[in-house]
Order: sequence, then structure tokens, then C-alpha cells
Amino acid sequence: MAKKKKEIHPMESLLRMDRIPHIWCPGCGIGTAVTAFTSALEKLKADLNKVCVISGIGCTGRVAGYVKLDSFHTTHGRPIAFATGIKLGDPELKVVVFSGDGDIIAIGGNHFMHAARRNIDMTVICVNNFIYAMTGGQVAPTTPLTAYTTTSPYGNVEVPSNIPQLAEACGAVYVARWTALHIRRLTNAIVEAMQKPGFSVVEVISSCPQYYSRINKLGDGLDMMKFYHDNSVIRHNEPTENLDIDYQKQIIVGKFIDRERPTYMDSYKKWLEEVKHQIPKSPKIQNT
Amino acid sequence: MSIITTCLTNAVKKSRIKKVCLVSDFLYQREIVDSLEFDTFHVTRGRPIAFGTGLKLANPELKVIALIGDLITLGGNHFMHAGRRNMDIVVICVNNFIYPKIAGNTTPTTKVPFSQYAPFERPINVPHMAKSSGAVYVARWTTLHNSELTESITQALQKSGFSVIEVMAPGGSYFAGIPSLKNESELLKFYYENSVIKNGEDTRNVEIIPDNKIIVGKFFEQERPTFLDSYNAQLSRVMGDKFKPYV
Amino acid sequence: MKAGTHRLSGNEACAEGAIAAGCRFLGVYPIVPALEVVERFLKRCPEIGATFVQMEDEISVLAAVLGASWTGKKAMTVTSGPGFSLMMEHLGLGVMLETPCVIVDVQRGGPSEGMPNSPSQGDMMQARWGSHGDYEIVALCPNSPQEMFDFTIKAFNLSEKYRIPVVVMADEAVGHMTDNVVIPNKIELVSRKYYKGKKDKYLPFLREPALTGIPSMVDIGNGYKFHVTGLTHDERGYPIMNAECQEFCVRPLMEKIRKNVDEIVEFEEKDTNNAEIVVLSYGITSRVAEKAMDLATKDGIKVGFLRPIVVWPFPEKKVRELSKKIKAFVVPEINYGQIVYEVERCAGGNCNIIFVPSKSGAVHEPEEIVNAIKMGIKEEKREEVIQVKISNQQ
Amino acid sequence: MRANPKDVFTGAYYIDGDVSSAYGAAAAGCKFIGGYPITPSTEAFEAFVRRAHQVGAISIQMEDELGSIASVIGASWAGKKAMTITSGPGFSLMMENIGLGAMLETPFVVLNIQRGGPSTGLPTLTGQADMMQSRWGSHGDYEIITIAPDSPQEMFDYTVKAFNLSEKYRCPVMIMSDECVGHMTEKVVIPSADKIEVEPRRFYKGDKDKYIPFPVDNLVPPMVKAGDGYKLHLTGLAHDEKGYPLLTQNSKVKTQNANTRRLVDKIRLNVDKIIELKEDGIDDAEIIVVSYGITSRVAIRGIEMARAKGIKVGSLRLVTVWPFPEKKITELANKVKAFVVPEINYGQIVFEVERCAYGKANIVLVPHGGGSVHNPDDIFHAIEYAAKERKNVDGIIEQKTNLYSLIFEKEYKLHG
Repeated sequence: MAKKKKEIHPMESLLRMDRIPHIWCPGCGIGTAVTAFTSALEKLKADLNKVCVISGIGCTGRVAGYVKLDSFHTTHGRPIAFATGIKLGDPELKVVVFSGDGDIIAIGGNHFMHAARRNIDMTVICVNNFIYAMTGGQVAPTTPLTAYTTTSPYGNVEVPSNIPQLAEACGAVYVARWTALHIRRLTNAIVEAMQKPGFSVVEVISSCPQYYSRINKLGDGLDMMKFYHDNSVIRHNEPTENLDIDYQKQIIVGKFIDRERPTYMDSYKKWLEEVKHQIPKSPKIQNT
Repeated sequence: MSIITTCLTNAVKKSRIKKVCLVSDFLYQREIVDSLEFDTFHVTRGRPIAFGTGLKLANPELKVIALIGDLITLGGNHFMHAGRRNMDIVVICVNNFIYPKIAGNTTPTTKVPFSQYAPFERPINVPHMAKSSGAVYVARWTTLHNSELTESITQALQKSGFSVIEVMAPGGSYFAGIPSLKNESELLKFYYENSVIKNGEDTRNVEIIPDNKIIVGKFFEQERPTFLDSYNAQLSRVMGDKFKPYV
Repeated sequence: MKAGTHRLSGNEACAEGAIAAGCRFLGVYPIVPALEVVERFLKRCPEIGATFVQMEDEISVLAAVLGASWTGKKAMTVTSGPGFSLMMEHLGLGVMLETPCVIVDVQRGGPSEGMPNSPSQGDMMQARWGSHGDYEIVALCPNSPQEMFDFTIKAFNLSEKYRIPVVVMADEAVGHMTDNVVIPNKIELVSRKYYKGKKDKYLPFLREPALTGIPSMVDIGNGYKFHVTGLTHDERGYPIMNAECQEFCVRPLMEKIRKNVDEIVEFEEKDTNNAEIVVLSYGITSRVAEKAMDLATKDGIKVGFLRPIVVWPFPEKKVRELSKKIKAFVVPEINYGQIVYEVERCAGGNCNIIFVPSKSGAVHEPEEIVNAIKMGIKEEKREEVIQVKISNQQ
Repeated sequence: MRANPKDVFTGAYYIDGDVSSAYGAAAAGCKFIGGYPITPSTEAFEAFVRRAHQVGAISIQMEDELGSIASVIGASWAGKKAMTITSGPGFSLMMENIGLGAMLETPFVVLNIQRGGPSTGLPTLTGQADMMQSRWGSHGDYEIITIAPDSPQEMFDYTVKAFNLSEKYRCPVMIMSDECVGHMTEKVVIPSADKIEVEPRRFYKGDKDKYIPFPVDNLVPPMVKAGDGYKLHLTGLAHDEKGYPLLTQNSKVKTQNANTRRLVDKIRLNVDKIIELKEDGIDDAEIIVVSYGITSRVAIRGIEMARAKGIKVGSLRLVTVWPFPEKKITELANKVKAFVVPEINYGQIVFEVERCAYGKANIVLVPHGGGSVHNPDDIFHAIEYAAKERKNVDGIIEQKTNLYSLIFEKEYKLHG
């Protein structure tokens, strides 16, 4: 009998194999996003010791637990704030925030806004599955109008957030959106985003077969992939106000923003230089 | 401050709206609040919009005005999401450049160096943020433009939906954070010399940049169903006659 | 800062203490009455090469501080009541991730916005119980600018030693009080316990001994590739959701403090040996209490004085021991009763407990405390907290 | 007043505690819920959302817990009974605005389905570790009322009661349930509307100009609705009887004293009316088991085991945990040998029991970290131990549980 060769997962060096199997449902797009991220890391040839991943709470929030990097699983909505501390504490690190739409846009919206405004050098990978999946399918700020969820049993009435527009308005330097179908392009986008100094945002449209698709009767993961295939349109540099996503309508994907702005650390250092000569060596002290 | 009070009172009179209710957070607006002749709430920092959401939904007859010191710090998230929902609230964002009560610290709208330690953060573009969040009415005025401001508040009150008016106002003894300005009249003169009215300007371009002119005007207006409109419409569509609209 | 005597306000001394302790990251959101700490720190920033960030709210402030602490920097934040309330969620995270950091709460009148410019001691219980779930905390109570300096350093030392967020519970009066502060030549600092073994063998929550040990840390970005989570976790830092793991993970968070209580607890006592009445007070109140004690001693009453320097964990043993010898504890606080309940608990019915509430927003008058002391002599033994009525109480 | 029949879904149901609580809120006349999804409390929010239009209520899912509690306080001032639903981490976020609610003397209800903590802890499993937080979690001095139900039926009954208490005393009322009760499915009987007592909002009826929101001589003054022309002003700062902030050096002492003191006094002076306890066989008991919430149901088994052995055990169940029944405990302490306190935490309410026992009785704590309920054996052993112990022991005696021995004394492998 031929000895069966032990199969090695191609990403084994980047994943915590001792924690596999993961918790994600069959057909979920988060796994794809993680693969894209790990491929991006390989492509980047970055020093893996200097990359750290911060996640919040939710399905996507579990990513930090599966990637073999320094990784933090923090509180709900606060990964960006936590990451800000890490980045400023040690500016050499490459900080990646990997979390979901509910985590980053709903409860963490304020941190998203202000980290973008300050242009803190980090990459935010926001997996948008249109719903709170971990808690069982509640309405999210990204849920399209009229879609059903458990807390909008009669159809959603709130206009969803347009993540790229928000990111642009707040001052992000790189904004892209891809679906879980566009693996190659998504990987490239993550590479670009991580190379870009400043606050970069990659939105990943992902399927949620267990809640979003089931409640709205949209089929399984494969059906969603088909839907993405038929309905996504690549339009680079599209003005971000056109990027709203309507229920089961066309999804515009692409790279929308790529601009330069000084990062927080740049401005901070500049400021330190500026004031260094202005201040007395030791502040005024009244010796007695 | 007194200028805003007058504008606000006049606008409420002009708009002929009976049930008005004003919610503000801390910092400086206490004086306004106390001199007004309608219900006023002074709540925790950053939460007037969330508080106002509760007031509005529990009693849809109310017209809620949220008067905010420097909203986009603590309350940024509520701002963003109330805009998205198109909650029927008029937000008057009083931009003091720096927190008047708390000197010496940068806030998101800090513009000019106010001490030897220059703030190194980028100010937020409030009108653009409002528009991106989904506001239906966006304007910016300085306290110099009091008639325009009154008109703007009146229009916003008559409009249903999330309206945002940014008001550049002097804050206490720190006049716009500009050390060279000594008193209120000098500040108004500063505004006179340094502001330019551009109605309908793209909100992307109205960022406040040091040494550039402050662009003021009514930038944006649109029609969009409010939260309660879409709530009633959606539930009526799904449930038919069984559903009694929530008003 | 140079060694020697300086004239500093409590808040400034706090900033200097932090710098002396090696704090190189300050995250803040501006709030009265803690501003001077920020200003002082900011002024010294360029010189010491520290990082300063003003975040969008207090929630993110503490998150950033925890993050910074994991990069190996000593990190701190300062706040007051309302901000402290917002930090509660992350106080829990700090405890769960066993992250060393220091929180300075310059207390002001509460609840809610309360009175921004008045002293208070209304957040004492909040420091211990404010976050959800079970945890133990270390809280220090300075009563002078000198102690603001010393205790900030002590706070960093305790926090590094036990890997726990340490709270310095100052108040507005101490923060804004200006006094001479002596900066010593040599300051003893406790440095973080780092892991020195093989990179791939690192377990972030491995304890030796199993129950009370303090796990060793590593800095991010050195190739240890560890994972930590706010969920209930095992020694690898991986979440496991069951009662066994909860016992494994959470009990040591309590035991590492409870079992080391004697090392952590610190108090100041005066004339307690043959006292009939002991005044127990902390923070700014203790200064008034000392004055009251002098007045009462003049009247021929045997009064002792006990001041917990570390309020949490509470000096349970000491209070219990004293309670058996004396007639009553007099507890003045600038609130409507918080630490007095702890005293009542530890006294175990051995002596009376007399509580002197304060007109909130103001420090006690020494006479109020003297009256309470006199009352303690007369009053028969009762099984409830005896409350003193204050003169102009409505 | 009786409940409005339109609000009551009369009938017998087989539902879980979360849903039962949502129906209780509806029956009590709750017309506004601001929530944010968090395991394990989401079912309650979902149930209310589904039924909201039937009772003319509205619900909104806010962007975070900070927003949801702020909107609830707002809704309450707009004249509606309001409630929010959360669990540990969300509860921590609400702390700042719970202080505001207390300061403005706003009636509202917070339903906290406790889970294992601290931090994210055990989202799907039970805990009772937020008990002290409910009392002490916000800065400054205030008092609140806390109720701990132990079954889905009680989730209904006590949600109604919570609304009544909050209207009656104008203070935040917390329902501190736990995941176990929240997700426990049992028979729940919702009586007809005429059997449900509901406390209506007390509105001010006098002259509009003469309205004073915080009169000094009235512990619980009537309220008005925003937008009715009373020119109301409310502030979270220390305020005088008109609600205006008064921060100057002279006046502040007076205002803060009157208006902060009331926050404390309105509860402390009415303690006897508020407190509800359930007693079982405590008259001739030597040992008393003090418990609350789900633990009280587990304790029954432990008590039965002890009684079978001939130990005289009584049970005291705290239905209202805050304000704490100090008098009752002190009174009992003089009669009994020991209190046994099982809790799903490492000691919280036990400190209160110790405080009120005045050294008259031994205190035995049966801790349990969370994630599951106690093993009744542990409670039984604690009772057995307490019955044998003759000495008066200082401080709390901690019962070593089976779980403790398993984890820390045996070679237990958490993972493979």
C-alpha cells in the first residue's frame, strides 16, 4: 500500500493550523478574503514578523485567530482604535485591521472616520456581508433597502452606508471594493493597499449563505457567486457617490481612490521638528 | 453665541413650527439653551443626535434641533448614522475651531496654530461629511452672516430630514484660536475679510485650509424620504391595510 | 526632570511622575479637570520622544493605550468621571488581556456631567465594579502633588509587575493643588517580565505557578506570532467556550491579586495602637481628617488615623484587626457612601461605623469630622451604618 | 391602572425568557426600544420588533449601545415608556448615559442578559458577574433598582414590574437576567389585561408657567412631555429646582446636595416598598442559602440534598438585588449559623451579605466562573460544611468547588 503523503495546505505557514477547522459556514466569503490576504502577504514578501492583524467582534472578527501573525481579537467596534495605539506605539509595524461591516461601520464608525481623517498608516479590510451574522442575522448599516433580516422582519427601511464614499469623505488615501469572486484583483488590491502609506480601505463584498441569503431566499454560496459574476461591473475611479448598493442590483467594483496625503506620523514628526527649537530645553520650573 | 441664539429664535418664529425641542451637549451652549423659549435638553457629550433620535421617534410631532459644540469627535458615529437614516433632525454644528472651555487641546476642526505647539491634525470637512452621510440640507455660515444664517435655519426647519448647518462662531476668549484677534469685533472683521460666499459649491472643495478663504453658503439640498416615511411606506407595502402608519 | 524640589500642581506632578516612570505613550480625550496632565506631557513630548495622541473619544483612548502597551511602551491615559464611564468596556479588555497600563481618574462631582470643577470621590466603587464580568483591580489614592508624582510611578510599577491596569484615583482638589514636589535622584522602576524562550514555544497566558503566576509578555513585531482575544481563552490565547476554560482563564485574574494582597496593600496609620476611634479616609479627605484628628486629640479623645494608600484591593485584614480593638470607625467621604460599605463589611460588627457624607462638590469641614468622632464615643453599638447629618443639608 | 388590552398578548406560550421579556415590556406599555444586537439578548429585541406595530410602538436599531441608551432616555422624555436590551459589553458602554438617566430622573428599563465576562468572555454562555456593575458602574452617586428573574414566566412578570418601579420612582431599573434564563424555554402564561397592574407615567397637570421639574420637597415629582410648551430645560450638570445648571461656588453646594441627594434618597427611603424577597423555610433554619437569578433554581436541589441529611436549611431568594435587603440579612444573621451564597462569579453579592451579617454568622461563598450553572453538589457541600463549622470565622469562607479541583489540582487538558 502506497504511503499516503501528508497534504500540506499551501498557506500553512501563514495560518494557525492548530485552530483549523474554522468557524465559518460553507459558502461564506470570509475564507476567500483570508486567502486573498495571505496570498497578498506572500506577494508582498513583507517581513511577517512586522505585520499584525487586529480584529473586532463578529464572524470576520475571528480572522485574527486564524492567521499566524501577531494578532489581536479586541472588543466590538474598537479594532481601529486599538490598531491606532499599536501603530503609534511602534511605527515600524504594518497594521492590518480585518473586520466586518457591523464592527467597522456601525459601532466603530467613529473610529473609522477619525483614523481616516488622521490618516493613520493602516490597512482596513472590511468584509461586507450586509448583515450581522454572528448574532444571528440582524439589520446592519450596510443592509440594502427592503432586504429582510431578523430585526427588520418587514424589510429594511434604512438607507445603507456607502463605505467607499464614507472612506473618501473622511480622508482615506486608497479605497477599493471587490467581491469574494474577484480573488486575483482582491489580492492585488490588498497588496497595493498595504504598500500605500496612510489609511487604506478595501471593502470585500461577501456572501452570507447562512443568514443573509437564507432569510432573503437568495440561494447558497454558489448562487451568490453567480450573482456577483453576473452583476458586478468593474469601473475604476468611479465617483464614490455612485457606489450605493441596491438590493440585488448591480454592484460597482474597482479601485476608486488612490491619492497622497501626509500620514499622522509624518505630520507629528514634522510638528516635533518645528517646535523643537521653540521650546526651552526644560520647561519653566520654579525652583524653591 | 448670542448671534446664533437670535438667529435660532427668529428662525423658529419664522418657520411657525410649534413643537420645537432643542438638544445640546456640553461646552458653551448652556447660555443659548437657557435663553430659549422652548424645551431644551443638555445631555452627555457627543450624544445629542442619539438623544434627539429617541425624542423624534417617540413623538414624531416634535421638531428636534441638535445644537452641537464640536460634533464630530465623540458624536461622529451618531452623526453619520442619523444622516444615513435621514432622521428628521436639524443639526447646528457650532464650530469654535477649538473647544472654548478646554483650551490648549486640538479638536477635529482645529485649524490655525493657537500656541507654539501647533495642532498637526487635519480638520474635518463638516459639510462634506454631512453630504456623504446623506444629509438633505447642508450649509455653512459664520456669525457675520446672520440674516443668511436665520434664513438657512428656517429652511432647514421647514425641510423634513437630516439637515446640517455649520456655524463658524467665536468661542469664549480664544477667538477662533487665532492669537492675533483680540475681541469679537476683530473676529467678525476677520470673517468679513476671509470668507467668500459660494452657494452650491461642491462640498469636496469647502475644506477649511489655513491661509485660504473660508467658503460659506448653502451647498447642497436634496429630497429623500425620512426614516419614518420609509418605515411607514415599507410596512404598508408588506402588510397592506393591516398596518396603521406610525405618526 | 531634574531631581530636587519643584513647585508643581498635582496634575503636573502626575505627568512628571509618568515621564519619570518611563511612560512614552499618552492617549487622551480632553476633559476637565485632568487637562494639566496632558498639557504638561505634551510640552515635554519633543524632549523625551514620547508619543501623544488625542483620540475621538474615551472609548478609543483606552483601546489605543492597550494597543500601545503591547508594542512594549509604557502607556497611560488621564480622564475624569464621564470619560472613565466610557472606558469601562476596555478596562475589562485590559484585565482580560492582562495588559499593563495606567489610568488616572481625576474625579469630579457626579453623576453624569455633574460638576466639572469640584472634587469628588464618587468613582471609587466604579473603579472596582464598573466593567462587566469578574475582575480585580489595583487603585491608588494620592492626597498631595507629591503623592501624585510618587503614586503615578508606583502605579506603573504595580501594573508592570502584575500585568493589570492600575487606576490612580485622584480628585479635582489634589489635581489642582500646587505644592512642593521632591523629585528624588533615584527612582526604582519595575520592568516588564519578558519571555526569553524559543519563539515558537511562546504561550501568552502560561502561568507558573498555575493559579497565581504572572505570564510573561513579548512585544509585537518580533516574530512570536501570538494571538490574544477578549474571549475566554486558554494558555495559548485561543478561545475555548466552556465552563472549564472560564475557570482556568478568569479565576487567576482574581487570584493573582487576591493571593498577593499583602504585597500590594499599603496604608498609612497613626496612633492606632491605643485609639478608641479610628478615622479612615483616603485622598483629599485624609488631609482634612488629619486636621480633625488633631482637634479631637486636643479634646482628649484617643483618635487614630488609617489611610489606605492602595484602596483596591481593600486593606481588609488591617481594618478587621483594628475593628476588634476600637469603638468606632469614622469614615468621611466626598460621596453618599461607597468605601464606607467596605469598612462596614470588614469590621464584621465588631465596632460602630460612622459615615460622614460630604456636601458634594466640597471638601469636609474638620468640625464635621470632629463631631462624628465625638458621636463615636457616645453612640451605643448598632447594626447599621450611622450617618452624620451635615449642617446645611437640605 | 390596568394594562391596555391591545398591548397584552394573552395566552399560554412555550417561549424563551428573552421573548417573554419582550412581551412583558409590551404589556407594561413600552412604546420604544432602542437596541443593538448582542448575544445572548438579541431574541428579546427581535421579538419586540416583530410585534412593535401591533402595539403602536416603534423600535430602532442604533449604531451602537451608546446611541441606543441615549435614544431611550430621549424617548422617555418624549413621553413614551422606553427600554433597551443588552448584555455585558454593551452594558459597559451604556454606563455613561445610565448616569445621565439617573441625573435627569428618567424612567427607563435596561434588560441585561448577562453572559460570562470580563471583556468579550463567553458570549453564548451564562454568567452573573455584572451584579455589582449595575449598582456601581457609572461615576458619581446614584441609586438604581435591580431585579433578577429566574424563569421565563418571571421574565414576563418582572419586566412589567420593572416598568412600574421605574415609573414610580423615576429611576433606571435593571433587569439582570442571564443567558440561562434568557434562552430557557418554558411555559409562560400571559394573563388577560385586567390582571396586569401597570403604573402609568405621572404627568404634571398644573399651570404651565408654574411647572418646576425638580422641586426640593418632592422626592418623585411628576414629569412633562417634551414639546408641550413647558419650556423645560434639563441638564446632566448639577442643577437647581428649575433644572438650570448652577455651578458657581456659593450655590453649588446647595443644588448638588438637594438634587443629588434625592437620587439616593428616593430609593433609600422607600427601600421597604421596593424590596421583594422569596423565602422558603427560613423560620427555623440554621443555614440560609442566599441566591438570585438562575442560581436560586440550582440551589433548590442543593437544599433538598441537605434537608434529606437532616440539616435545617432555608432559602432566601433576592428578587430585587438592589437596593440590597440589608435589614433582612442583619435580622437573619442574628438567628442563623451561616449564610451560603452561591453565585456565578467569584464573589460580588456575597460581599454585601458579609457586610450586613455584622460578623454574626459565617459566610460561605460558592463561586463559579460562568459558562454553566453550579453543580448542586457544590452547594450541598457548602451547606454541609457550614452546618459543621462551630467557630465564628472572620471574612468569607470560599468553598472549593469541583471545577476548581478539576482545573487546578488535577492534570486537566483544556485542549487536545
